[in-house]
Amino acid sequence: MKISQKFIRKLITLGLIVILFAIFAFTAPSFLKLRNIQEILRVAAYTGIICVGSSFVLIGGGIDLSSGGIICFSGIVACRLASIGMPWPVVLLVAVVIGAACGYFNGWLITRFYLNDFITTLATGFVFTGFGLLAILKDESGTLMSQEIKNKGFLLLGKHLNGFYYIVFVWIILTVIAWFILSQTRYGLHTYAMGSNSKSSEMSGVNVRKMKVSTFTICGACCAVAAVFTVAYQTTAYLNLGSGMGFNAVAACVVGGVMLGGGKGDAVGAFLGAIFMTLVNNGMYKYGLDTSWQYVFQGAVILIAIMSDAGFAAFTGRRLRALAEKNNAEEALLEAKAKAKGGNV
Amino acid sequence: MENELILRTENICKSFNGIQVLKNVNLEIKKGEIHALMGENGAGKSTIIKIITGVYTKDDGEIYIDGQHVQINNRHDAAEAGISVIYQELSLVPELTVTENIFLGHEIMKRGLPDRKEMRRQVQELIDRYGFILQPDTLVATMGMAQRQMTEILKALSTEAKLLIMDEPTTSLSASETEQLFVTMEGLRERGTSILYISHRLEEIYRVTDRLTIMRNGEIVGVVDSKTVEADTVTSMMIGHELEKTGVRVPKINKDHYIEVKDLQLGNLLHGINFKAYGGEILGIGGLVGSGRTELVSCIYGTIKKYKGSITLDGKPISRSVAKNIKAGFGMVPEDRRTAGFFPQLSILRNIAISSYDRLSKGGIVNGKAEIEHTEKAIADYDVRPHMRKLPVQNLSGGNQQKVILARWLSRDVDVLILDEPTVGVDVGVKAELYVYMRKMADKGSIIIMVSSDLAELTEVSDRVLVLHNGTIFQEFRDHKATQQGVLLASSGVTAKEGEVL
Amino acid sequence: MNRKNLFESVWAQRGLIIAVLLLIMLVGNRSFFSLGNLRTILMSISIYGIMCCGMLLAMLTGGIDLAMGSTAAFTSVICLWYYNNHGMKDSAFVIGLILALLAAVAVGILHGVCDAYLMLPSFVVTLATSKLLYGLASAILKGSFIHLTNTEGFFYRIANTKLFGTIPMPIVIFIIVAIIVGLILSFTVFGRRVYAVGANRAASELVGINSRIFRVGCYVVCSLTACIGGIVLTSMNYVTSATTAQGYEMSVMLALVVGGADIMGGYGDVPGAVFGALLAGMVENMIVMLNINTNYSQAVQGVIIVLAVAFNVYNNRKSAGLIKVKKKAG
Amino acid sequence: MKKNKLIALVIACVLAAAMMAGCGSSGGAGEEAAVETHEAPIVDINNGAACKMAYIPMGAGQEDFPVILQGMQEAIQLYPNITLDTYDAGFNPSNQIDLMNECITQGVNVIFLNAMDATALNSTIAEAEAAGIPVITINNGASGVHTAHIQNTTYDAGYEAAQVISGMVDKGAKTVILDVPAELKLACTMGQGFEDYAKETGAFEILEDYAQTITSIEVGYQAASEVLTKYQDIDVLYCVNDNTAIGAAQAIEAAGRQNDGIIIWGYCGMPAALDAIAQGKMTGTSYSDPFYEGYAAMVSAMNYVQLGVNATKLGNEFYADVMLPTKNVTEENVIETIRGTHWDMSAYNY
Repeated sequence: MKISQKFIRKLITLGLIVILFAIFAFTAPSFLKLRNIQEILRVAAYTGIICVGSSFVLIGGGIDLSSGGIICFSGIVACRLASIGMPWPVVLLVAVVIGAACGYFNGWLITRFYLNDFITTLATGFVFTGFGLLAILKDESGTLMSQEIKNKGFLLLGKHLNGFYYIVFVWIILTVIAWFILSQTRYGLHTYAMGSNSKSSEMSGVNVRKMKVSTFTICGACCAVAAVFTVAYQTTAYLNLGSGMGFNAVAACVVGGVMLGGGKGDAVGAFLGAIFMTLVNNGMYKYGLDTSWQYVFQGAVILIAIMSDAGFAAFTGRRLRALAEKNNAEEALLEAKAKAKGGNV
Repeated sequence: MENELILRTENICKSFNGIQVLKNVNLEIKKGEIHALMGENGAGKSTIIKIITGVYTKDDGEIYIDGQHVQINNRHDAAEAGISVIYQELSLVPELTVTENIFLGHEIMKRGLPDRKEMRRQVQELIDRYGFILQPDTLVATMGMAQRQMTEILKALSTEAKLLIMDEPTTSLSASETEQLFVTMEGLRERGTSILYISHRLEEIYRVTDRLTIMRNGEIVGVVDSKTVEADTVTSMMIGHELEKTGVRVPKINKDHYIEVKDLQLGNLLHGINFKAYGGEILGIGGLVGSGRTELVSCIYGTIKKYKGSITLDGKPISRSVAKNIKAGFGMVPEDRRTAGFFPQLSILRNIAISSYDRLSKGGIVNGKAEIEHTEKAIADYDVRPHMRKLPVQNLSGGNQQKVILARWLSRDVDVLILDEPTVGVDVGVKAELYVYMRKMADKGSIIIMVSSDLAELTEVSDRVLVLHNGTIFQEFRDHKATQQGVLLASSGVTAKEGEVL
Repeated sequence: MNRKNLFESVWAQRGLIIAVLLLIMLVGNRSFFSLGNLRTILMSISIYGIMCCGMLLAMLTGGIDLAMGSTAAFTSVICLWYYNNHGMKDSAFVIGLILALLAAVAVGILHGVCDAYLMLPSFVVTLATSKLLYGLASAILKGSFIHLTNTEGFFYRIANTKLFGTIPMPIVIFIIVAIIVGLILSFTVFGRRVYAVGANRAASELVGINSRIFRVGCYVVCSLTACIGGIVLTSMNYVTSATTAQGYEMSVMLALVVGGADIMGGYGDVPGAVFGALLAGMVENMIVMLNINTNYSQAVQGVIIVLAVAFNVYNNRKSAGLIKVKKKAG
Repeated sequence: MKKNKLIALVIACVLAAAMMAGCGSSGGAGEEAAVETHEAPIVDINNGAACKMAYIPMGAGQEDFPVILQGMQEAIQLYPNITLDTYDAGFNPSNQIDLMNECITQGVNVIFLNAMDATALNSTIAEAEAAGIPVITINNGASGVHTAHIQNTTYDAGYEAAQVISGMVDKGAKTVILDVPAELKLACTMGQGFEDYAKETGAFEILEDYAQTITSIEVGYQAASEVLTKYQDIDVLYCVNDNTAIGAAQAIEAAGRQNDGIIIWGYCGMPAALDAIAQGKMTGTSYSDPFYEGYAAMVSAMNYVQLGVNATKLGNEFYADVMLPTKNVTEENVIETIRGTHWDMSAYNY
């Protein structure tokens, strides 16, 4: 099999992106402005970093809908720390530790009590938002205060280097690292194995429980990174920071070919999925469409993506298997006979 | 003599809750030998395999590998000792390539990263050494069954397995794939890997194995040379003395109430099936696992709808919808109770009444009293223990669960009852009861079709036996002429000379 | 542990939970027990309750519907939009209601087909449709509100009249819907089959139930209850918009899970769902009464969902597992 | 293995191409393409120069959005060359930020904004102002530097409402304020106005300043009914907007205490509130017609555009902080207010 299924799936997403890009470039006047490209990349980076984390969980056969909560909690903590003057590396570190801890908690809860991924992370999402509420600045009578960060060093994270926001660079770096881990290292191999067939990988000695917990931990850490950069850009944190990002990230991964069943797709697919979803939203504004159509379009895109993927997987699966059976059988039989007669080669 | 044996077991014994399953089993397999193991279901062959591979622990007895004594308590010890198993349903990861699957769990690392080049080289070397037709980089998901099997074998060999145990590997292989597997096995034998080959198919035993050990009732009854042994001797050793017939029952056949199947064809699984099943008789259907028996009865029942040919009840073609057939009096006890039989969380009452709501409800409203009466009568009639209709069925024993499913149909006195392996995993006492109920139903004039691989059941209980082999009806045994030996031979496509009963 | 006391123990546990909550309130804020407050709780959970009965059916057959909030919003927007543009007469309301119900049926069928025929994970599908419906609803209203202003019409009277002078209509509607679904589930063939399909789809096929069409049916009923809930909520607040009933599906799922339903299907009943809805309403009310910031209510809901799911899983595995363990050792 | 490197290469160059195309076509930026900073252009709208304006409210559920929009559209009726786009930020500050960036990219001439969070939008507002786009916040302001802020008086409204109510109740009346969520506290200071009056004159005893998550009828109902049961005797329920007040009225009715004479005072005077006052369910409200807010905002925007003026050009804090007065509407003057209002009162038969 020269061209692998994974490559074809990425080609489709890439094709969609190029087509959309062309359509918007020619029809929407302000689309090609540098500023707009910067904007697309910044928003795509925010979704993309979460997608990196979500793709680990998805490829490992799970799902994490609590990203919104983790972003809210780690974002608010980062905002509090930054506003009392902590240097940005310390803030980033603390936030990532908190995000990872939330992810670890998700993984521990799911593996320890054999709970269903989806409802557990949905619930813990609320719990983490609750922690965020605990952490947010409140005045003496208990009402929340919104707080502007003055800490110059920290705000630098939200700035951009001649046009490209730092978050974009972080996103690309994280994607390359994730791609490397998933495709080159043993850990990545075991993640795919766990996602594709967890029983047999367990029988072959892969510690599925520890692996699952680690994928959720990585996802939590990625959410924290995204949160810190967003808080730096917005110079404040608020309660519904990151609300709905859990689902958006999963949707972007699915569109990018990281399937819900597990074992499919990779970090580059998630990268392309994030770009595609952001491109869709950004393009929609250009036509003065009422933003409510953006929600309609998002819903429709996700439905079409999972339906076509179910179809694509079924179609390619069947076609490839039929092909394999047909030529394997004849070819093998001929060769076997030849070998038997002429002794082994 | 000692080091010539790759595996020697000494007086292995094992018993499950009081029943002695293995009695002093001494299994000997030479190096570089393909050794077959045959025996009826329940003869203990799967138990001895599980002990050797560390799934069960033996009660007593010793195991010697390459002459040294080994203690095998779990799967890991077995792998250490060089024993690896290939189960029927393969344990490969579809999304990984051949190389990745083979080295899953024990990758070769170089500077902290999996050394892909080295692993691929080793896999290629294995492929060339054993003459497999595989590429190291193909995804398992895109491979056919035969190639997957070869990958599974390679995976075993990659851990320097000295003894390869293959559990009925050819059940889901096509003819050409099976041939391909045999060539591979011969290649392995030449390189000194010994194989323990478990199968029901006699022709396979002749084709590829050197020696054959036969087990019955937990004991080894003989070790013969596969090439020279007569089919009859093998079957008679498997069955032991023929149980003398308990009086020939002349079933009250009702000639004009029958189901007729005319040249039924289903893909490449079934072709040219023609037979009639008459009211009042129990028609047994024999044949090996995977010879299409379940598919055949599923076509009759309506779960499989896409088949060519016609199936008629008393001349009228039957519908292809399960719901209509049930109304017309059909009923089915499925092969796998757990996945398609009972509703685990629901109570005995719900499980039994689920099929008879056409009688137990008016205008969609369930008649509670009638439902309870119906179920209590069914529980009493078929002695489902414990007699608590509210108890979830998942809390019952295997035998009682089967009785619940049987009661589900017999309680509405079905006209056509299909049973698929009705007595698997059921203790002897309950087995006898099931036969009585089936006989009673048949005497009432219903058509009973029973698929079974239990030879005694087929020959004793059913009045007439059809044996399927390679998708067609190979042989029909009328008027109680069916002998266990005859059925067994027929299942392997060998016809015992008519009338000669060993 | 035979069936007898297993059954009692479930209600015993529930009684205990209620007792604990009441005890907290005795200490926390005595006014919790005033008639007015109890009626407030009942009013607020009547919408949850109606929706609980619908989602129970979807959950029993192993599905989930996270688009109930948006379905309620979308269908109530259609109804009120038609009602306002056609002279706010009762006849206009009836037509509007029919249109809304048809829309709900369409949504139900979409969910059913995606789950039963295309084997897609129902939580992603319904999350996607919830975004879709939110967008459509706000597109119809161009992002603003639509008011129910005719206070004489039947539409207004749905939620604002009081039966026998004291019981507000929403509670009556909730009780009616609960009774209907309860009767269906426990006394009709349809109900028996819901449990069968939920418990074991393959086995239900063998017993003559077309489990696919059946599951589509359950999704349709689920969306219909969301529509009814939406209409009652609109009548209660005299206003509706794309954001009406946003997030209700989370509270409904919480109520069902606390009421003993299982995500995988096969477990759960209407009394349990009603108990869950009541508990959810009580907890939400308690949070406000104990002057905990209302944002915490979601966090507390999250904690309760996790505890309830863990408890249900433990409960089901124990009743199944325990017996099995005993058998092997015996 | 080779394939994966191939994929990475392909994707990298596609992205690079996209970026190059972006920079290439924008051309004009020339210097360090950080943030395009240039003067606010002078647009001669009186004789036909095209002018693009954008209004970003908080979200689909903002009550006064349609009426403000009506005021704006009224003001540009005679100028077909002025186009006005509106967006739905779904009550999420990060959506508002994205929409602001969108408007800056499209190079609109004016941005109207109901800021969801007083500080979250400052960086984008500064970018807009730097790009020569005047930003005018309505009702919910932002702490950062921007051209103008227009709202109805909130502090004075609270203060005057306290004055009117103190005349209706005897001294030290027990009062609960159903206030806005924290992030909107900077803009909506009616609660503060009311409290200051109470501190100065001691006319009210503030039992609690109750911050709600969002201000809707449901939450108003929930909050009011809890407050009613928490404090047995209450004289005044001062609500920060009409929805909360209507919810409170419902709660009081549900608790059967409608004739205890509890004073319910709302803010901004929506149709439902005016109707409730006419029927005696509500005592009164600080009425203001958002129509005029929209109208005033648009008129000032048109001036800025003509003069090519915005905050950066003028280099000072606020150019204009227009405070439109509110009118205390009670049972006496409710009918004549209803007749004069721009709110859509068609549903009520007056």
